[in-house]
Amino acid sequence: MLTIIKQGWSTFKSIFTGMGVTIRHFFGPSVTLQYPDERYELPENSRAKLYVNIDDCIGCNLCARACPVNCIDIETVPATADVDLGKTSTGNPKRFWLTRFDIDMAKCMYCDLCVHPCPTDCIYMVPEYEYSEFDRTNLIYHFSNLEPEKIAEVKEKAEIEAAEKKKKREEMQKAKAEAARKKKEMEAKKEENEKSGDDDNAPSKPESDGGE
Amino acid sequence: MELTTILFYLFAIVTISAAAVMVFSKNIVHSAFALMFTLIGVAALYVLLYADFIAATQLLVYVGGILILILFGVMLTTQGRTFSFKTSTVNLTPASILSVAAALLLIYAFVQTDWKITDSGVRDETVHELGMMLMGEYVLPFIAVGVLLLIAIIGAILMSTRLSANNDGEV
Amino acid sequence: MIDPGLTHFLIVSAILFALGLMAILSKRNTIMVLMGVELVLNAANINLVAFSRFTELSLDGQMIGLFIIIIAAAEAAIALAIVLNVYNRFKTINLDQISLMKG
Amino acid sequence: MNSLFLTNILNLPLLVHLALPLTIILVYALVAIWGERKVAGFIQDRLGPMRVGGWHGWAQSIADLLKLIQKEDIVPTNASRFLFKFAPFMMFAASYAAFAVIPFSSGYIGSNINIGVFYLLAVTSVLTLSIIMAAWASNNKWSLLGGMRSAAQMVSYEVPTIATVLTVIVVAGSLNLMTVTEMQSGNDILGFLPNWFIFQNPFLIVAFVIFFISILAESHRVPFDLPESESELVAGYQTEYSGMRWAMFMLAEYADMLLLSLLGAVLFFGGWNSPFGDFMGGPVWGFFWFMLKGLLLVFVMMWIRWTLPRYRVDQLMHICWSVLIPLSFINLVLVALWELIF
Repeated sequence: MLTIIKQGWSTFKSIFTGMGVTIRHFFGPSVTLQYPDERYELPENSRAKLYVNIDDCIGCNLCARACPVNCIDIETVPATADVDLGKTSTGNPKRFWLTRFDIDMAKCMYCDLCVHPCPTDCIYMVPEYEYSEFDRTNLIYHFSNLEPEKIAEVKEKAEIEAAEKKKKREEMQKAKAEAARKKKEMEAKKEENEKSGDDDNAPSKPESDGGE
Repeated sequence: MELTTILFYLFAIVTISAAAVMVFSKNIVHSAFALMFTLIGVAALYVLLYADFIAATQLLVYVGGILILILFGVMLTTQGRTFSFKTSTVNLTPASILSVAAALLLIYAFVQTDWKITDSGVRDETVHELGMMLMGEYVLPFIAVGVLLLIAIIGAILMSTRLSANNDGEV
Repeated sequence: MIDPGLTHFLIVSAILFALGLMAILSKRNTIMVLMGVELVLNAANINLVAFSRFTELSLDGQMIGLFIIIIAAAEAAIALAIVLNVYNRFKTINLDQISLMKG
Repeated sequence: MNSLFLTNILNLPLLVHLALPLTIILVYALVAIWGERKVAGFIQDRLGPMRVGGWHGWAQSIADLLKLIQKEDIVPTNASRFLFKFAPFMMFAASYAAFAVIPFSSGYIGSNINIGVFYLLAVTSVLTLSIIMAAWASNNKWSLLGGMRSAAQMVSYEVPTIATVLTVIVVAGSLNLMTVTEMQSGNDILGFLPNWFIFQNPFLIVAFVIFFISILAESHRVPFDLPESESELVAGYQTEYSGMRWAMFMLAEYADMLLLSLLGAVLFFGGWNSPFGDFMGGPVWGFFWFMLKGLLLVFVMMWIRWTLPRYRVDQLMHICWSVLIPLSFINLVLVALWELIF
């Protein structure tokens, strides 16, 4: 009998305790936000959407290599000698045209690994979380700010320059090969001379490489 | 024509047609629900007879009690997982002959008899009078019925517990 | 339509009684038979209450009706307990198949 | 005031009597569904619906209703069509019919019959059958299980409900709810407390607690909402219902909740009597007080819903048969003794 009363008492006590808790919350303030009207401000260093400050990018490809899911896709074209792309805000010289800098946020896993290798601190995460799309392809963000004509022009120029360079290099190589051959011949001669004993020609200094 | 007349015919038709559905339905659950309409119709007829307490008792005991028991019985005793709980009919011809004969005989008797009608008219306060009668004139049947109910409850519980105890046993 | 008198109620009860009898006689399922019994009891009850309204029987008729309802409840409880036992024993409640004495 | 059911029906301006409780139920249901979501929100430190209709989303239930009306009325292929379609209406009809004997104010009661409470309890017992009907007709095992649970639960909890109602009837000496309410007028207890039954007799407080637990179970509220326990039975007997028929079920459930709360208000809290004696009395204020008491009980039901977890089926039956029923009968005897002595 006593235990029954005790049990009943504890039952009621626990029920009223619980109801006390709920009524306190009933009159307490709400902790939720009315989302579309109010928005939660993410802290500055939160990992959310990736952003690239394309003016600072030097096209070093380090972020793309760091990405574990390969969501960064970079294509660079070397700038021709006649253009100066200037310097980044951190003082690094820019040497490449960034013809493509795409980040697929559908693949991104917010690991932050791409942020740290960047030498110019131009890729970082911004506290923005509302970028859902109906089409998956819309989640690929294009950061390159070059127009298609410009890209084509740049590419063409680069190609021409590359071709020139290649030609130059070939020529140079040819020259080099020639020089080497001459040297060899000379050495062979010299040896012969030495053997014969009357040749005192100093060995000619090999021509330095002609590349810039 | 008075509203009571319309109500009487309405509920008489509901009662009888639901009873017919109950008897002739192939599906036993449909029969049970048809029985529910019959019982509600009978309760309405009681109201028309100025027996409001009986009507409420009818609803409470029959509809809220017995019918649910019957439905539980149906659900518990039907084998297989089929949705349609079929019942078969046997002896259709002799049964219908007998019941039609009984109905005709009863109706004939009821119509032919010269009833001594003393219309008591609108009756107030059946509850009070019924209570007085239960505690006065009818106190012995009242106690007997109480004891009967107690025995029925104990019996039903005993039988059902033995049922569950013997579920995997020899019976 | 005539105003309902005693005979009208009696006729309704007679038809109900016949239908209940029909269910009792023609159905094999025990629960259907039980429902037929309930119908018959209701038919009797309508008679009693109608008599209490229209004849000198007065409230005694309702009293007996009340007792009938109570007893019907007891009967239904016991009958269904029996039916459940029968089902447990025979795995069927078909009245033709639960006879042990093959006659 | 005519005391007979039948003559009462025949004398009244029928349409008014039909429309008045229906309006009350419909307005209440809209408010209560919105209110339930608000209560849920506040208790969980949220705000609940906020968008439809301006201030705190007050038009949310109306929007929901409009949505439900537009929905397709789906009947499962193998369902028992007539019973499936009929069950929600029968359920609503049963709880609506019971409102006939509720005295909304000193000036209005649907039908002032002598067997008031008894009629109410009898009519609400039809609810159980309509739930079984819906459950079986859906031809779905979750529905059937939910319906069977519900039937067992309602039949069981009807016993303590009736026993506690009986204790009040023993004190009041009348089944007529109007008379019961009239007996509770005045402020005599200890000089200031109103003459409500809950203050008149210490054992009636116990009776009220039992009554409240039982009506929680009878109207399928948490912690006794096993018939529709979502995690086990999808939605119980409502699983196959959609659109307007489902709305009818919701309406019937909310109406049932209000009905039982109002019954509790009549039996224990003085019905339409003002708590301040004659101050703010009269029929209109009576309606206000009555609905206030009923809605407070409904609020407590919602409050409990967001506090307690659901019971298991066997615990539910254990609470009913081995705690509430013996307790309510012992309490009945004690109340009767108290009345005899004092």
